[in-house]
Order: sequence, then C-alpha cells, then structure tokens
Amino acid sequence: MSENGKPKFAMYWAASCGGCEIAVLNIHERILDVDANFEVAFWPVAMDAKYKDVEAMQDGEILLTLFNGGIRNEENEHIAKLLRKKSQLLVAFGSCANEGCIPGLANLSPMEALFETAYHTASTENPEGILPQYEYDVPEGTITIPTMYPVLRTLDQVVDVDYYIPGCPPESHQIEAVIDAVIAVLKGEAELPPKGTVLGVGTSTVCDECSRKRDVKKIKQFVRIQDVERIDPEICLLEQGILCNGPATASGCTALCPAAGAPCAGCYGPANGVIDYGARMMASVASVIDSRDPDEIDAILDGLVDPAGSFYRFNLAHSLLHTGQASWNGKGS
Amino acid sequence: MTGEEAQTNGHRIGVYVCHCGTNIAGVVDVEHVSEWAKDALGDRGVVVGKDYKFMCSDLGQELIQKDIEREGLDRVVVAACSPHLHEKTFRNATERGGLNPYLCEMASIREQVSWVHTNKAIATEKAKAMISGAVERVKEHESLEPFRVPIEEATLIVGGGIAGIQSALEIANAGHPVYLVEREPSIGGHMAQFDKTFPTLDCSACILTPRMSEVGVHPNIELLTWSEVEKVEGYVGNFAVTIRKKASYVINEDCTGCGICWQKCPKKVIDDKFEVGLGYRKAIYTPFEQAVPKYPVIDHDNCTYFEKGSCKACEKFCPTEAINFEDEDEVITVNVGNIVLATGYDLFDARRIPQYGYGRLANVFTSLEFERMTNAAGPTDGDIVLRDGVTAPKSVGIVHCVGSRDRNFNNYCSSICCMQSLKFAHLVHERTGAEVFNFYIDIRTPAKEYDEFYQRVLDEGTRFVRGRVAEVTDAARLPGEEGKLIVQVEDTLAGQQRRIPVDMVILSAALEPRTDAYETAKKFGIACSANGWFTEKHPKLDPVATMTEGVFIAGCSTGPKDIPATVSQGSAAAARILSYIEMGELALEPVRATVIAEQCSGCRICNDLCPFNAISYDAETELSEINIALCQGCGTCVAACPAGAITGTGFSNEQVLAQIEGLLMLNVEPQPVAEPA
Amino acid sequence: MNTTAEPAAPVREGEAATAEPSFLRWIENNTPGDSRLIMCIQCGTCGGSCPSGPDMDHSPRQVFAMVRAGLKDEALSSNTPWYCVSCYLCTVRCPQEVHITDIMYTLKSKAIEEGMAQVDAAKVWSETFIGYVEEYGRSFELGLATRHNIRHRPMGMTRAASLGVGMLAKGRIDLTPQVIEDVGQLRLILWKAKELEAEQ
Amino acid sequence: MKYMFYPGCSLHRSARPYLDSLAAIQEKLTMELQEVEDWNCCGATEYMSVYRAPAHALVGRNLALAQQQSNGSDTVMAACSACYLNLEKTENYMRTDEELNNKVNTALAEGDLHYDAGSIQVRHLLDIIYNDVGMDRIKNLVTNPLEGLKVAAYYGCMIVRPDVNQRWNSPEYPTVLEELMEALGAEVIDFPMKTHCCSGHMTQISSDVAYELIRRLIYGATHYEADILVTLCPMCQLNLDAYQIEMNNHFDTDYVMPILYFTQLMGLAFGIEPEELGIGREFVSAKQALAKIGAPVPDEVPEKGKPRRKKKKEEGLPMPQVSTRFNGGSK
Amino acid sequence: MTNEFDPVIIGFTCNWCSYRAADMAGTARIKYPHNVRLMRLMCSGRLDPTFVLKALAGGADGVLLTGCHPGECHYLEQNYKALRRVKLLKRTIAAMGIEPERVKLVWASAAEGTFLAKEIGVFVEEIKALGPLNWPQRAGINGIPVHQPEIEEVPA
Repeated sequence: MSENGKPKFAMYWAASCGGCEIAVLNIHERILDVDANFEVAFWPVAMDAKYKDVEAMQDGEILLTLFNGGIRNEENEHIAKLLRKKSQLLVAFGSCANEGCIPGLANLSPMEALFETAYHTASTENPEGILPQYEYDVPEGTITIPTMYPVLRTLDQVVDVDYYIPGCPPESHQIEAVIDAVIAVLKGEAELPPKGTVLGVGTSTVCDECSRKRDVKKIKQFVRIQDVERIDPEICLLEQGILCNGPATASGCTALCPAAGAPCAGCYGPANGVIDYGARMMASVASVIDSRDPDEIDAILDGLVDPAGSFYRFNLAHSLLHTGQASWNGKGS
Repeated sequence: MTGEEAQTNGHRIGVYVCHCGTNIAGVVDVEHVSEWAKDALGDRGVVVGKDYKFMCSDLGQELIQKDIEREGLDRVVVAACSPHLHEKTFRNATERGGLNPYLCEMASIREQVSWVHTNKAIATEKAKAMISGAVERVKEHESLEPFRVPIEEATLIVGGGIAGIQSALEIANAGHPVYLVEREPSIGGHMAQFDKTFPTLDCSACILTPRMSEVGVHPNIELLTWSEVEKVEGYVGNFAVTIRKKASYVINEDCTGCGICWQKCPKKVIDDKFEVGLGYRKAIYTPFEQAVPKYPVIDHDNCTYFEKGSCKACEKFCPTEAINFEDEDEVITVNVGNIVLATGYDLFDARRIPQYGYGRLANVFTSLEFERMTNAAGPTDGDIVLRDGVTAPKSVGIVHCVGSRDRNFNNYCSSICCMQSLKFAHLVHERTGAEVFNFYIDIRTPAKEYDEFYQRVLDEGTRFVRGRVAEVTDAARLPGEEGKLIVQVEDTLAGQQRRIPVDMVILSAALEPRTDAYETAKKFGIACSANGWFTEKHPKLDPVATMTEGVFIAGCSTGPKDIPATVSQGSAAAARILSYIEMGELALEPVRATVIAEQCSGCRICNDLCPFNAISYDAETELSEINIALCQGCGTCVAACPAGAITGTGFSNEQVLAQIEGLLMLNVEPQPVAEPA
Repeated sequence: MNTTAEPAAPVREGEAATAEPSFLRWIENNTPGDSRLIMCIQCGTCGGSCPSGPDMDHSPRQVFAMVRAGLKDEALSSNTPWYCVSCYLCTVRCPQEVHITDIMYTLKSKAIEEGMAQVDAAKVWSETFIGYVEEYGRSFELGLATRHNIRHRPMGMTRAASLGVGMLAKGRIDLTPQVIEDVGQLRLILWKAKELEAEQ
Repeated sequence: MKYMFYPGCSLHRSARPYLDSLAAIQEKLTMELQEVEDWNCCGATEYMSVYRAPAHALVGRNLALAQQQSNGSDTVMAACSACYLNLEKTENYMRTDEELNNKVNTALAEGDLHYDAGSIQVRHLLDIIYNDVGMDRIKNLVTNPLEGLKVAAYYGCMIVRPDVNQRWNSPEYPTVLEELMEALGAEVIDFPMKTHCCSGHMTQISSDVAYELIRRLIYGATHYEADILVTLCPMCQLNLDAYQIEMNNHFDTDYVMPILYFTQLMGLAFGIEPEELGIGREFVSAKQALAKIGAPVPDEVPEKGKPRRKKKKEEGLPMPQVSTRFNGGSK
Repeated sequence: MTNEFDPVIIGFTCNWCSYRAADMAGTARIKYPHNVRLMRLMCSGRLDPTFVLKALAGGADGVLLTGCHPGECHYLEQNYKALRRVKLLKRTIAAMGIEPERVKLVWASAAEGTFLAKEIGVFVEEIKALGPLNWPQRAGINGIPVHQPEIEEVPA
C-alpha cells in the first residue's frame, strides 16, 4: 500500500512496439478510474521513474503490474525478474508478452541476419556501416548496452505469470472490463480468478463473433487478399480461399478485421487449452482442402506462400518449436 | 503440492512386465525393467513394479486384481504383447480389481521390442521407453462407460441375389421383419442366369427357385423389387432408409401374372440384362419365367406408347385391368436396425481386351453369354451353337483369366473362373461332343469336390494348354486356318508357340465390383478396397461386418466367390444381425468425440470431415454437434478443430501428448550439439 | 526403385545374405526404369504373342526363367533376344507389366559384352549400323546394306543387289552418306557415355 | 501451329515419298515445321542392342538440341515410328530414372549440352494431325474424296506400343488412322493385323522370318479385300513394299498390295498431283488401285487373285453391342 | 555412449493398418532398427500437427507417420486428411529451417509388416544422414533455458 492508502500499479514495456501502452490510454476517461484506485508507482512511458526506485521497493509492494513486450535482451530479463519480485500480480499484457508477437517472428532468423536487416538495408541510412557494440570505450570510460539474446522469449518463459491479457493490442473494451474486475476485487466485491487465467477474451474463437455467413468448407485454392478482385462482403473469407486465422484465434476482439474485409491475423492467440496455435491452423485448413490427389494438394498449398509467417505470425515464440532452426545455427535463413 | 505430487498427481500406478515365457524375457531383461519401473518411475507415480511369466494367465491377472485392492492402485500398465491381443484381458482384470477397465494401458514390448530386436541392452532400453510412455499416458486416462443403443427389430437387405435371399430367409424364419430391396424386376441375381452349378452340376434354377418363392410368400419379408435405396440416415439400431420404388406401370394388386401382356406387346427389345444381349424380351416383361414376384414391369424407354403416344396393347388385352400408364415413382422410408449389402458383381467387359476379339469376332462369347446359351430356358433352348444360331461348334476354346490376374485390368484372381471353365468344358463335351481346349495359367480348385471335378474333365478328354492366350484372331496365316478362330498361345509346358483353330471361343471374364460400388459404399458409410470391393471389418475374423456398426456385407460385393461361400456369408450376416436383435441393445466402444459447446465458434471446419455423417450444424445455435451414436471414434475432427473445441475419449490430446513426453523422457544419450556461432 | 538403404533393409532370421549381386539383379539394375522381371508368373503371354516366337530357341518366358535360375550362360547364348523385332506386343500384353522388350535389349548388350552373342548376322548388323552412326551421325543405307551383305546374305547377294538398284531407280537411296555438322560433339558424348557404362 | 520436326534418316532417303507428301500437305494443314538443326540418328533398334546408356545419350543429344533450339514450341514431331519411340522412351526414362538421367547428362556435358527431362514433348505426326489439326478441318480440305478405295490402315508396332505417355486409344486396336481415312472418303476395312509386325530389321538378319511376317500382312490385307495398305512408318513401308516381290518369289505367290504413306493419300484427297506426293516411287505400283479414284490406269494390270469371304448369315444370335470405335485396351 | 549418431524417432500408427503391420512384423520376427518408438492412434486422421511438433520439440530427431493406404482407410477417407496435413506441416517446418524430410508419411496395410519394417529401416538411415535435431538441447543456447522457465519464488 502506498502512503495514500491506494495500491500500487506498474506498467512496463519490453520488446514491443508500444501499441499496448497506447491501448491503455485509449480507454479515455476510464483511465481516471485507474488513477482513482491506484497509485502509479512505475510506468516509464507515462511518468519518470528509475529502476533503482523499483529495486528499493519491498518484495510484493506493487499490487498489479501490466507487463508488455517479450524478453529479447538482458535488460528485459532483468526488469521482468525485478517486477516479478516486487509485484503481487504480474500480468502478461498484450501479444508480445503473451506469445512473442511480431518481435517473436524474429526467432526465425539468426541475430546476424537481424542486424544485417536493421542496419544494412535500404531502409536504414548508415553509410559507415556502424553496428551497435555491447561495450564501447569512450573518454569517460566504457559504456555498455544490454546484451541481446539469440531468441525472444515470452514473459512466462522467463518468470512466473499470474494472468494473461492477449491482443495486439488488447481491445480497449476488454481492458476496461479487466480494470472493472480488478477494482471490484479491491472493493471486496469479487474474487480473483484462478492463477493462469487468460483475461479479456471470450471462450471461443473469432468466428463466434464474426458476422460473415459460414458454410461447409471446401477449399480448392488459396489466394492472397491483394490478388482478389472482389471480396464477397457476406461470405466467410476462408471459403473464398483467403487464409483467415479466425477459426483458431481466441475471441474477444469482436471480429473487427473480418468485418472490415481483412482476414484475421491471429493476434488474440490460441483458444483456451490449445498448445500450439499454428498446429491448429494447419490441421484445420489442411483438413478442408478439397482434393485427394497429392499433386493437386501440392498445387493448392502452393497458394499459401508463407506458411510459417501465416500460422505463427503472433505465436512463434510461444509455439512448441519456439524458434526457427537458423536462429541457433547462426546461419542466414 | 510438493514437487513429487506435482509429477504423480497423487497417482498410484502398477507396472506389470510380462515374460511371455522367453518370448519377451529372452531379449528384454524383464526383472531389471520391473525393478526400474518401481525405482526410477517412483516419482512419477509408479508404486508397484512386477514381472511375471505369463501376465495373461489367470495367476497373472489375479496379480493385478489383488494389487489394485491391496496397494490401492488407481492405474495399471501392462507391458506385454500387442493390445490387439490382450487389451480386453487386462481391462477385464482391472475391472475385476474394482477399477474402471479403461484405466489400464498396455505397452507392446513383444511385437514391437523383443520380436524385432536382438541386442539385449538396446531392447531393454526401448522397453523402458515404451513403459515410460504408457505410464505418462495412463495418468491421463479417464473412467469410461460403453455407449448403449437400442436395436430396431426390422432388417434391410439390399440385393436379391442368392446372398440376399439367404440372409432374408434366415432372419425372417427367426420371426423378424425384413425389407428386401432389388433393383431388377425379379430377385434371383446372377444365379438365376446360370444353367448348372459346379462341381455337382445341380440345375441352378432347380435349387434357387424354391428359395425365391419362399421369399415371395414369406409373411415376414416385404419384397421391394424394381426399387433402389436413395438415402440412409441414422446409425446402428436405428437407421431410416429412403427407398425409391420405380414406376412399373402395373398394378400388382390386380395383376395375376398371366403373361398375356407380354405375349401381346409388339415391341421386341434385346435383353441385355438377363439374357446378356443374347436374347430378346418385350417392352413389358418379367426377366424370366419363374420371376419373383410374378408381376411384369414396363420398360419406359422402349415402350411404344411412351415413345409414340399410342399402342397400349398390354392395357387392351389385360384381363384384370392391371395396367396403369399414369403410374409414378413412389418414395418410402423404412426404419431398420441393421442392413445387409449383398449387391453382387458385374462381369468384366471383354471388349477391353481387343486382342481377344469379343464384339468383333462373332463366335467369341463371354462366360455369362455361354451360361445363357446352355440354359434350357435360354435363347437357344440350351443348344450350344455359333452366333448363326444353328451351327454346332466342332471345337471350342475356353480362355481362363480374362481380365483377372492382369495388372492392366484387375490384379486379383476372380476365383470362380477355373471351376466355371471346367464346367463349360464338361457341358460342351456332353452336349456337342466337340473338341475342347482350356487355356489356363494355373488351375485353381481348392474346395470340396473341386479337384475331383477337374479330374473328371481331364478324363473326358478336354485338352488343357498351360499358357495365357496371346490373341484370338480370324487373321488366317495359312489357307487351312480360314474361317476359323485361331487361338494363339504359348504352350508353356511344351515351350512352343501354338495356333489352335477353333469354331468357338468362350472368355471366362473376371468378376468386377459393381460400377456404382463406390457410390453405394458412400451411401451406406462403408469403405471400398482399392479394387472396389466392399471392405470387411476384419478380412478373416469379421468378414461380414464393416467399420460401420449395423451395416453388414455378404456375397460377391466383398470379392469374387462361389455359391457356397456366398450362401455362407448370407447366413453369417444374418446370424450377426440375429444376435444384435436378440440383445435388444448394443454396447459400443466409448471412443467417441464430443464438441464442447461453449468453445465451439461454429466455424464449420469440421462439418464435412465425418464420413459417417456424425457431425451436424445447428443453424439456430450456430454450433456444430456430434451425434455420438454415429461417431466411430477416428478422431479426425478432434485433430481438425481449430478452436480445440472437440475432445475425443480414449485418445485425448492429453493422453497422446503425455505418451510422447513419456517416450522421449528416456531419450538415449543426448547428442552433442554444435556450438552456436 | 533405387536400393539406397541396403544395410537398413530388414533381414528375416535365418536368411543368408546374398554374397554378390546375382545375374537377375544385374539385369534389373541395367534396364532403365523398373523392369519388373522378378514379377514374371510364367504365363506365356509373351511367347504366345511374339511374331518371331516360332523361330526362337526359347520363348522370352523361358529366358526369364533362366535368368531367375541364375543360368547366365544359357540365357546369354540363346538366340531369343536377337529374334526380338521390338514390336512390344509382349510388353503391353504382359499381365505383370514386365518390361520385356527393354529386357531383351539389356540381354543383347550383355551378350555382346560377354562375347556370347549367338546370332552373328544380328550382332554384325547392329554393329555395322552403329559404325555408320558414329562415323557420320546418321545412318547410311547403301553403305550399310552393302557392307552387311558382304558378310551376311539374308536374301542372297544378287537379290540384294537388284533391290539396291531398284531403290536407286526409285530415287530412294543416296550414293553418299549424309554427315552431321558437329559429329565431333556427338562422338565426345558417346565416348563419355560408354566410359560411364564401363565404370559400372 | 508450330512444331519442331525430327525427320530421321529414313525420311531423307528410302522414305522420300513420306517427306515429299508431308511437305506437300503441310501448308494446307497450317503446320509450321522447324527442323531440329544438326540432329543425329536415333539409333533405331540397333544402338540399344549393343550399348545401354550410350543409346540414350545418342537420343539425348537430339532432345538437348531441340530444347536449345526451342522457339515457341516444346513439341518435337517425328514421322518415323522408331524415331518417335526412341525419342519418347529416352525422354521418359530420363524423367523417371534418376541414375540414367545423370549418366546421359554427364555424357551430354562433354558436348556442352544439357537436357532437362520433361521439357520436350515427343509426338507423332498422326497424333498431331488427328488431335491438333482435327478431323473437321481435314474434311473441309478434301476436294477429291477417295470414294471406292478400300484401305487397310496399318500402324505397325512402335507408334502405339509401348505408348509410354498413353497418347493412343489402344495398343492393339487403335482407330485413329481409320477415322482419318474415312474422313478422306475412303472405305476402311476391318484389318485385324493393323498393329502386327512388319518384320523390322529381320530382313537383314533372317529372311525366313522376315518373309513370313511380310507374307502374313500382305496375305491378311488381300484376304480382307483391301486395294491398298496405308502406313505411317518408313520401315513398314520399305519392308512391305520393297520386299514384297522377294516374298512372292520365296513363297511362290503373286500378291499385289501397294503400300502408300497416309500422307500421300491425304495429298490425293486434297487434290494434289500424284508426282508431288512421291507416288510412283513405290515398288509395288499403286496405279491400278488409284485408278479406282480416278487416277490414270497403266497399260499392264497384273491379275489379282483374292479369295472371297463368306457372308454372314442374316439370322442368328444378336452380336454383343459394340460401338464402332474401341475404347482402348486398358484402364 | 558411442560416437555414432543413434537417432530417436517417434512413430504414429493407426489402429487398423499400420499398428497391425507392426504387429505382423513382430509376429514374423522381421528385424528392424530400434530407433523408432511407435504409438497408436485410432486413425491417421487423428494426426494433429501438434503431436509432431511436440515430438520434435521434445527431442525426437524424426517423426514417422503411418496409416492405411489411400482408399483403404477404415474410416473411409480420413487418411487423405492426414496426407494434406502432413504436406502442409512439412512446408511450415521447412520454412522454419527444419528439414522436411524429418517428417515422413508412409502407407502400410495390415498385411505389410515386411514393408513397414523396411520403411522404418529406410527412414532411420535418412534421419542418420540428416544428423541430430536435438531441439531441447539446442534451445538451451547461451544458457537461456527456454522450455523450463526459471521461476523465482513469489511472495505469498
């Protein structure tokens, strides 16, 4: 408890894009409820704070920490462990902390290749070809930056996690609902859900909330959305040959993407109890391919140009394989 | 929870390792393995580890029973032979000990370890891995109860050949109702077309027609000829079958079967069904004299009235006004508990082997044509003559294996052709005195009195030439061959190419699956082999059952067979069904899939995956559902559900994943890994 | 199928491993594709179908039996392959889809290699033909007929000569051979192929 | 329609009439033929009798050249049966037998050549005329129908057998050439020996065997009352034509059965002059037979002794219902 | 421990064909390499890619999938679904840098014990040629345990 009697709240940003932070702010005036019920103890994006302030706290002093981002370097890991120690409830917030998300896709490539892309490709102006060094000698002494790890890990692969709130980013109405629930617990009106619960999601998958008309599925060809002349606005995208991850993705987002004519990319992660998200998509999509002829099946599958990227766009770091082979062979993929 | 409890989940597992005499113990160090199970797997919940000479013996089973009672076991693992042999045995032992039988799991360390490996150390390690997998799996087992369904008393039999007739009579005589569906106007099937049956040379009609009449008048049999099954719904015990009764344009209630109509009918049609194109019938007809039922049908496509709008000779002459040109198809639905498919075979189209000349050379006949020709009621009144209808042949060549044992057509042996060809040889001898050549690859006579018949035909002077006929031609090389059919063959026993001129050639054509066998199989939810025959549940031990409970198969629809075997299968199918009817209800394996409604998104991925139509979609709730009575437990939908909303008992994700983990826990030495760059 | 995984193939207990590749195995390996020779059921369709069957020492069926029995010398010294007219009737009729005609070619080349070719006329005809092909890149009918007929006279020299004259008169034969431009390239290719074949 | 053309040795020599007649009708059929430059002999049935892999390398050079020169067509057309089969077989075995493919390409590499198995389609002239040009167009081109001419359509062996790519409707009883002849207005006889052997190279090896095989065919065609036997293979034409007289001498018979290429008959039906089609270069003169369709009758007409076939009785058992066209031998 | 690579392979069989083929290989005493550890599913249609990934991630060097021949599935046509899933799975793992040859689908009927034994031998050789996969050990790279998170004590 803080001096003013309000429980402490923290939010941290590891390997992620920052969208989750914006999503929290996106709940508009409801953010005031947070302020009314919590003292914000540590939230680097929103306020000034020092790691040493956190280190100085008692263990368990923070009641609730929303941690977003994956663990990609020494610093991420250090803070994850630190916040774990100082928080009573550590929540993996957003797709990166939950399942690796887009930063997790980097697990398909070795670090050298990542640096190559980041510092030596057309999008980067770096005429001298400078690469960051972990240690660098300057007149004032040696400066260091955190060591980068060969692969990204999710929060629960590094520390124990109490709750999960998925989404890239989590939808505002789901954040609001979680905040309401936490406040209700604070007021003694409700009990905490069992540890490990995934919060802010529905019990089923995106199709459950999708307004498109669904029929029996028989896929004769896959098409990429940019190659489709006209997308039928009524019919299930998968039935139109567009790879939509909706069937395998946890509901809770209100199926915004398919409603707008874009296939579900899968940011809410797997449904409850699912062990490997990509496997679910592979099994279901392959099951409804309408062919028994091996060559024809191959021809149909040729339409899925990027299987690893399509099925593991968000979930790679939390999948059974976790990485691609190249990331520890040290070879370019 | 302590660390140990986390691993064991509080389980108390007994592991029993069978010696199987020396079958396992000779290669696997069973004592070591049982000790290891108790010691090394203690922290994974194993509290008993024992080995015994024969686990499947009474004493071995008692060991399990007593340990369950004394040691409070809640799971049992038996490392022995294949579960296909003794899973039931050990489940029963587990049940007798007071546990649910499904809490027992077997590890196959005989068929998959001791019998296939020789190195003792390696075999012992692999046995451990198999047990480790079973231990992890059994923890995820659940108590299951068999699924029970009531059995409707009536039976549907599809196909009125001798197999269907036999089944129908057996069931009807036991006092239970039967619907017998036949798509031709009469029952009788191929057997009605034959003249004599081998090897006894009984007259086919003489032994068949009494059975046919019995079917016709049986109070428990509802005969639905000129009818076809359109749709099958439901599951064992409770099928709803939709049948189309084709319009016959004859009012059966008024028809006396007097035959005036077909005598008066002016339209002569080549009968390509019953007479296989060798004779004629009228546009209104019964296929043959002794047809059951006796009522004729009008062949719509060939009837002058339907073609031209006038004629109606049959109507004019019918003494009982039994003709109704306004007749229409009727669709009925019957409820039955079991189904027998006895849909028979088609004859191989001999035109597909052009070098045998059938269709081009007049005096090349198929086996079925020859059957009709020798039949006293057939188009030649039983005279064996050339296509000119009058000339008796002086020499006849009989070609075996036409379209059989030939990878260009059918790679199986049609099994009846040898005996049939021997019968033909005998009949030709008997009726014409002509010289007969039988051309064969092998003579296959493996049944009662069959080889004796071969001896008899040899004794009659039939000339046997061992060699598959290369060609039958009228292309004479020498003037002496002119006007003859020349059978060119290598006489493999003489090592010579021979050209044998004959007057008539009979092709013993292969038996093939019905051209619509695949559609029929799909309709009834059963499988066809690659060749197209219906697939048995087990080819040896359950030859008349199929993978779909309640659907049985008999006769040539499952593969070529002779009349005795066909009749046996008809009886066998009936016996299986009678025992189901007797039981009143059926206990089915509880390996089934279920949809967890709250997790189902109604995405409909699973909807078309079940060949047994167990999955349906409820448009109201927008959820998919599984009818567990129809489910056969294959697990395809479980694997396909993108939401993980379908679970399967007996082979749940948890069970399979735990077993994988268990199998890998004993990973042999970790392999050196290249250091990362 | 290539038998790459020989060592891993299962061995039945008590079954002795074959010491060296048998003649049967050699024929199979040296016939392109899958010869299916081991699938022969000795039905005689080949011998019955063969247009020159009556002139053969043995029917193809018998030769296959010899090959399978390891009777290499008997098989290679049979005139059977040399009387094969490459009509492929046996191949398309064979109920076991044995590549009979292709096997005949393999037997012929093996018989030449082993010096066992029995029908000198056929062997010489083939070799003479090949000689012209390797010399000019194309066949040379006149040269071929003349050179062959000096040693073998299937029709007698006079008749052959009159046929040749007839061909000339009908404008259906050339007096000089046609030579392809890059006959050197062709020879390099053929020599290499022969080298590869000899390695085996 | 554009094709690459592999003429083969015979078409430039003994089968000149085949090449001439093809050249004469090619334009009418709108076929554009590009000869494979510097092609070499296919090896006939001889090369393969002595060498295994080199025989395929020999053919491989032709395939490689064709691939190299390919300009708008991946089809190589051959008119000679042996050429057609050898090209097709090597192509097929290179595609399906990796070891052989490697050997051939290693050898080709010596001549800086390479062939990618599967990149060339090998087809026979008749296949192209029947399927690509089509019967409708042929019928339209006919100005002088061959009415009254009884033709035995003869395929020989290697076009329809072993037919590795399943291009023909039957290996035993094909009907394509018959349909073409009917389209030209000729009367086609049912000739059961249409795919039997012409004796191939046996003329050079055993005249006894060769004469017997030739006799069977000539006797058969005569027996079935053909005026003319039409062929599509240089070897068949040569054996049946040039050796027919020798065969008659050998057996003391007097058969007169003219042997023409199908392209020659096509030319006649299209109204092209006989000389342009190489008619007259055959040993057994076709003049008398062609007189039936209006060609000038020569001075001397040899007597034709032919047995008459017995007529079938009107009455009798119905024949099996058979379409006039057989639908292939195998599944 | 010998230096020779001794792969571990998990094999999935269907209850009706390939498991019985394995039974038959046993009954006929046909020897095959010990490296494959077989487990039973009711049908190859039960095959969930999760199982394959679990096996690879858990230390298997290869996964052998077996089922009834096309057209002979005891559940009529479910093995075609297995075929399609395996094809897609192989593409995905290939994209992740794992040799797709580590996953192999083999059809074997109940009568093909000898054939299955031979195919097991062939597959073991193929995996030996590919070398170890060792996913769990490799994933522990740079001291970062990936699959066993280091969980710190949490105050109550």
